[in-house]
Amino acid sequence: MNHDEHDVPAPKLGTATLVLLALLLLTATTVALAFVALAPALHVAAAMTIAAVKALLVAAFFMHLAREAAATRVVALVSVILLAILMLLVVVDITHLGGG
Amino acid sequence: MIAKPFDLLPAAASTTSGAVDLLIILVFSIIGAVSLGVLVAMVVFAVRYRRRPGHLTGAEHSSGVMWRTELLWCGVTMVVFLGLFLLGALGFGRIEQLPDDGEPLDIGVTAKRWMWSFQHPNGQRELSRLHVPAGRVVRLHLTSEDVIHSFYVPAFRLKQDVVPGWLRTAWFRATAPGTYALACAEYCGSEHARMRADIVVMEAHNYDRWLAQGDVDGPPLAAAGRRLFERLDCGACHESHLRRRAPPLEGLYGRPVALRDGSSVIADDEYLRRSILRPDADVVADYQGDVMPSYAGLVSDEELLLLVAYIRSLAHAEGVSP
Amino acid sequence: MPDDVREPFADSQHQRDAVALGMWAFLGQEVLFFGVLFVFYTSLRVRHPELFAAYGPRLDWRLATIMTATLLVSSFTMALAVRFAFTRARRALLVALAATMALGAAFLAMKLWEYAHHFARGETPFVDLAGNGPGPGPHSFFGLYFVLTGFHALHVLGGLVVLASLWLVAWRTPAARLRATPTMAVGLYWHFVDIVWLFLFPALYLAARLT
Amino acid sequence: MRSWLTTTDHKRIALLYLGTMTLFFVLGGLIATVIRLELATAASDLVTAETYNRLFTLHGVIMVWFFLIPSIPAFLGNYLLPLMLGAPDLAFPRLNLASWYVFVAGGVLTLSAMIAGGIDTGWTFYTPYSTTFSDSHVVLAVLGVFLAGVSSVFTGLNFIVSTHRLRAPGQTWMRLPLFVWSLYATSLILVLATPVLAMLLLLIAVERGLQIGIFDPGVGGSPLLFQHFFWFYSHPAVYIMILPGMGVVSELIPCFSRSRPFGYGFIAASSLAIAVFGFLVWGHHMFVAGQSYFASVVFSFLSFAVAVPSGVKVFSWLGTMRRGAIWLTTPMIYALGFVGLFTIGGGTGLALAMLAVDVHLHDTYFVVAHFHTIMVGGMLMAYLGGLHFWWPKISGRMYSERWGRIAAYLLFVGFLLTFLPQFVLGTQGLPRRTASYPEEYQFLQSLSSAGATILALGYVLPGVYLLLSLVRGRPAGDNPWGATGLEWHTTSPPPPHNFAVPPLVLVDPYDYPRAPQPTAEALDA
Repeated sequence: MNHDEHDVPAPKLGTATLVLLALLLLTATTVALAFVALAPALHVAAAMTIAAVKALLVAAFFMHLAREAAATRVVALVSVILLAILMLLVVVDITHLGGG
Repeated sequence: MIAKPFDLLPAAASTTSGAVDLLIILVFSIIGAVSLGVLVAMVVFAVRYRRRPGHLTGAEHSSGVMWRTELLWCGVTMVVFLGLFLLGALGFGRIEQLPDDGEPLDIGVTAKRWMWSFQHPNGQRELSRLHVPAGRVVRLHLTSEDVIHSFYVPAFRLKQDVVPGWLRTAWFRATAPGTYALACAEYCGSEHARMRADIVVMEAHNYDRWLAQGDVDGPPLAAAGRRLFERLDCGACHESHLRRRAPPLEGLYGRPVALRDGSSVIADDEYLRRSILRPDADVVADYQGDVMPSYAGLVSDEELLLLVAYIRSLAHAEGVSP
Repeated sequence: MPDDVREPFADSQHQRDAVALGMWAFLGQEVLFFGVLFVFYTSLRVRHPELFAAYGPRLDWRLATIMTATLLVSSFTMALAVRFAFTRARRALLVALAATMALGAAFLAMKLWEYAHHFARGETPFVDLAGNGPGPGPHSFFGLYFVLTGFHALHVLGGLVVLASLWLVAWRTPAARLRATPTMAVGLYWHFVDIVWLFLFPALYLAARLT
Repeated sequence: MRSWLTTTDHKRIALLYLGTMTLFFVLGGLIATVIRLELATAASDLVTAETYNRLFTLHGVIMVWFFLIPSIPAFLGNYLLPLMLGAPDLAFPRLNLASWYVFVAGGVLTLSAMIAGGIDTGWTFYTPYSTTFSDSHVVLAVLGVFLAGVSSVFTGLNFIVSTHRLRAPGQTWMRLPLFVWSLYATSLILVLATPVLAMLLLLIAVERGLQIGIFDPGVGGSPLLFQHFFWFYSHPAVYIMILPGMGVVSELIPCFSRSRPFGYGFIAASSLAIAVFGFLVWGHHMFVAGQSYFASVVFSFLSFAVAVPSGVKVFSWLGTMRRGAIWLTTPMIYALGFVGLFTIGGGTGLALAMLAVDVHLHDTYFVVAHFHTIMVGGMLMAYLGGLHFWWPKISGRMYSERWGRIAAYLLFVGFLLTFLPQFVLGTQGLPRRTASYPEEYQFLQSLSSAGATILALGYVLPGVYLLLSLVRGRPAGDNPWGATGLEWHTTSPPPPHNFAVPPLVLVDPYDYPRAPQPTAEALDA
C-alpha cells in the first residue's frame, strides 16, 4: 500500500507554514485590538472570535480534523456544545440573581 | 406535629400549604395509578400469555400498531408532564411572590453552626425560638455565618437554603396559632440533626403583649442601623445637603433604580447589600462623582442587616432634593 | 509500509481511524475538563469585574505574547513530525520532535520565570481560609490565574514527558519498523494543549484591557 | 496469578472488576446495615453523630463510585460488548487493563481515607463545608474518587471506539442489540460528564490543600458555582447508573417473552435521548438553593422532558410482553421487578421535578427513598438479572433456579418494606442525613430498619448459590435460554478470542420466532 496522500493525517509543509503565519498574524491582531478603545462587550466578543478562529485553524489543519471520519467530528462538536450549555446556564443564573 | 404515624403530610399551617398539598395529592395519585397499572399489566400478561406446551413463542408485533401506540404514549406522557410542570411552576410563583397586602413583619434570621438566632424589628433577639403573630406576613432575611444551612418548616411547606455570603429572603403567613418545628435541611456538620427550633405562632393581640413586656435587650433594628450609619460616617456623602456627593437614600427602598449601563434594578435587600460590599457593581445612572470605597470585610453580616433595616426605614421619608 | 497491526483490528488504516477516534474522544473530555476552569473564570468575572480591572495589568502581556508564539511554532513542528512519522523520514522526525520539545520547554521556562516574578511581588493566591476570609481581593484574581495556568502548565509538562519517550523510541527503532500512530496521537494531544492556551491568553493577559 | 494481573483479555478484566466491585458492594452494604440499625432508634445511641456522618458519607461514596457506576459497564459491558459485536476484543485492550488498575488505586486511596478516620462531608462534598469547615480526610477521599472517575473515562473511551469501529460485518447500527445501544449512550455520558467531576474534585483538593480560595464565599468564591458543577456531573451520573440497567432489561424481556422487542427503534433512540437530555437538567437539584426563579422554571421543564424517553422504555417493555410467551425464570423476575420499581422511582422523580412540591420535599427522606428506589429497586435488580442471565455463558454452569426465584422474591419484598416507609417519612418533613430524629418518626424508621434486614439476607443468597453452582452446577451448554445474541453462538465460557470464525450478521438481533428452543428447562433443579 503506497503512502498516497489519503492516509497521512498531517498537513504538507506548504499548508503548515501558511497556517502558522495565519495563526501568528491573528495573535498580533488580538493583541493590537486590546489597545483599541472599544465597549467591553465588543472587546470580549472580538477576543473570543479570534481565539475560536485560531483554534479551528489548528484543529482543521494541524490536527487533520477536516479529513477525519464523521464520528470523530461529532464527538469534538458535542463536547464544545456541552461546555457552551454549562457556561450559558451558569452565567444566566449569576446575572439573574447573583446566585452563581 | 404529626398526630398519627401514617399521616401523609403534617397539618397545614400556612396560606400556601393548601395549594402545595393539593399538588402533592395530585401527583401522588398519578404516580400511584401508573405504577399500579404497570404492575397489574405485568401480572396479567405473565399469567395470560404464560409459556406453556403449544404456546412456546410470542406473536409478531405489526409495525403499524407499534408506531401508533409508541406515538400515542409519547403524546400522552408529554401532555400530562406539561400539565404537572405548569402547575408546579405556578405554585412556585405563588410561594416566591411576597403578598403586598399590609406591612410584612421583618425578622432577621442568622444560621450559625447548629443554632438559629432571630431578631425582631424592635431589636428583640431570640435563640432557637421565634414568636410570630398569626395571619400576618412574616418576611425572613436569611444569612449564614459559616456553611450552607436550610430554613425548613414542614408545616408551612417552606424551605429556603441559607447560603453564606448571600442575603436570601423568604416569607410565610401562619394561619393557626401553635408551635411548629423548624429544622435545618442542608447537611451542615456533626450537630446537623439537632439544629432545630420552634416557631411559636400566637394570636395577634397575644403577640403584641408578648412583644411589649418582652425584655427588649437590643435597640430597635432601624435605630441600631442609624447609629451604625453615623458611626461609619455614611452621612458625610449620603446626607449632607451642601456637599452632596452620593445618591440620596430617602425613599430608595423598594423603588426601581436606573443604572449607568442602561439597565434598572429594584432597590431590594440584595441590591443594598451588594452596593455596600461592592459599590461599583451597580452605579446609579445620573451620578458623576467617584465611586464609594468597598466596605467588604469592614462590615459583618449582622451589621449589614442593621444598615439595610435603617435604609428600609427611610423608604417613606420624602427625599431631600439632591 | 503500514504499522504492525494489533489484536482486534483488520488493517493499519482501520487501526489508525480507531486511534484517531479514541484520541478525539479523550480530547473532547479534556475540553470539558478545562471548560470547568473557563466557567469559573466567567463566574468570577461576572461577579467581581473590579478585580480584573485592578489586577489585570499586573500580568505581563508582552511575555505572554511571546509564549503564545512559542506554542504556535511548537504546534507547527509537531504537525511536521507527524508527517515525517507517516512518511518514515526518521531523521526528520527526530529533528522535528526535538524542536517541539525545545519550544515546549522554553514555554515552561518562561512560565516558571513569570510565577517567580509574581511570587516575588507578593501576588500569590494563598489566603487564610479560616472561614472569615477577607472578601474578594488580589488573592481571588491570582487564585484564578495560578489555577488556570497551573493546570495548563502541568499538561504541557506531561506532553514533554510523552514527547521525550516518543523520541527515545524513534531513536532506537530502525525506520522500517517505526510505528506512526503513536506520534499522531501525541500530536493531537499537543495541539489541544496549544488550543487551550489560545483561549487562556486573551482571557487572562488581555483581560485588563477588556474591561 | 501473574497471567491474570497482566491479562488484556476483556473477559478476564471483566472478572477482575466483578471481584473488586463485589468487595466494595459488601463493604457498602455492611455500612448500610449499621446505618439502619442506628436509625431504628430515635437517639444517637449505637454510634455518635460524628461517626454516623462518616458512615453515610462512606456508604454514598463507595456505593456510587465503586459499585453502581462501574457495575454493569465494567463487568457485564467489558465481558459482553466484544461478544455482542462479534469482535475478538475491545479496541484498546491495554487501556482496559489500565482502567482496572486505576480503579483499584482509587479504591485503595478511598479505603485509606476511611481507615485514617473517614470523611464527613456527604458524597456531595458541598462547599464551604468540605473545603473549610470539615476536619476529616477530604483530600485523600477526593483523590480516590478522582481516580475512579479516570477509570470510568477509560472504559467509556473503549466502548465508544469499539462500537464505532469493531462491529461485525453486516452489523449495521439498527442490528445492534439494545444492550449495546444503552452501553454506547452510557459511555457518551461517561466520557463527557466525568471530566467536570474530575476537575471539581481537584479544585476541592487545591482549595483545601493549598489554601487557594475558589468556592469559599469569604474569599469571593461561590458555593452555588460548586453546586452547578457538581450536579452538571452528578445528574448525568445517575443516568450512567440506570441506562445499562435498562439495556439489560431490554435483553431479558424479549428473551423470556420469546418475542421481538416492541418498538426497537424507540427503545434505542430513547437511550440516546436520555443521554443527551440528561445533561440539561442538573438545576433541579438546586430549586431551593437560591437559584434564580427563571433558571428553576427552565430546569423543571427540561426535567419533565427527560422523563418522556424513560416512559417510552417502560411502555415498550410492556408492549413486548403483550401476546408473548412469558417464561418466569429468575432473570425475568428481576426484570419485572426492575420495571415495576423503576416506574415508582421515576414517578417520585416527577414529583420532585414539580417546583412547588420540591420546596417541601427537597433534602428530606422522600429524596432518599426516591434515589434508592431507582438504584436498589431498579439498577441493582437489573444487575442481578443480568448476572443470572449471563452466568451460564460466563461460568459454563447453571445455577439453582429454585433458590434464584426465592432470592428474587425476597429482595422484592425486602425492598418495599425498607423504602416505602421512607417516602412517608419524607412527606412528613424529616430532613435527610440526620443521625437522630424526633420521637414521632420512630415507628416508620423501625419499620424501614426491619425491611433492611430482609434486604441484607436477600443479597447474601445469590452470593451463596452462584458460587456453589461453580462446583455443583450442571454444564450449561452454548445457549441454555435459547437467546438470539451473538454471544450465544460461541461456547460457554467463550475461547480467548471469542469466535473461531468471525460471525456474519444478516438479520436483526431478536429473531425469537425462529430462535432455538431453550435447553435450560430440562436442566431445571
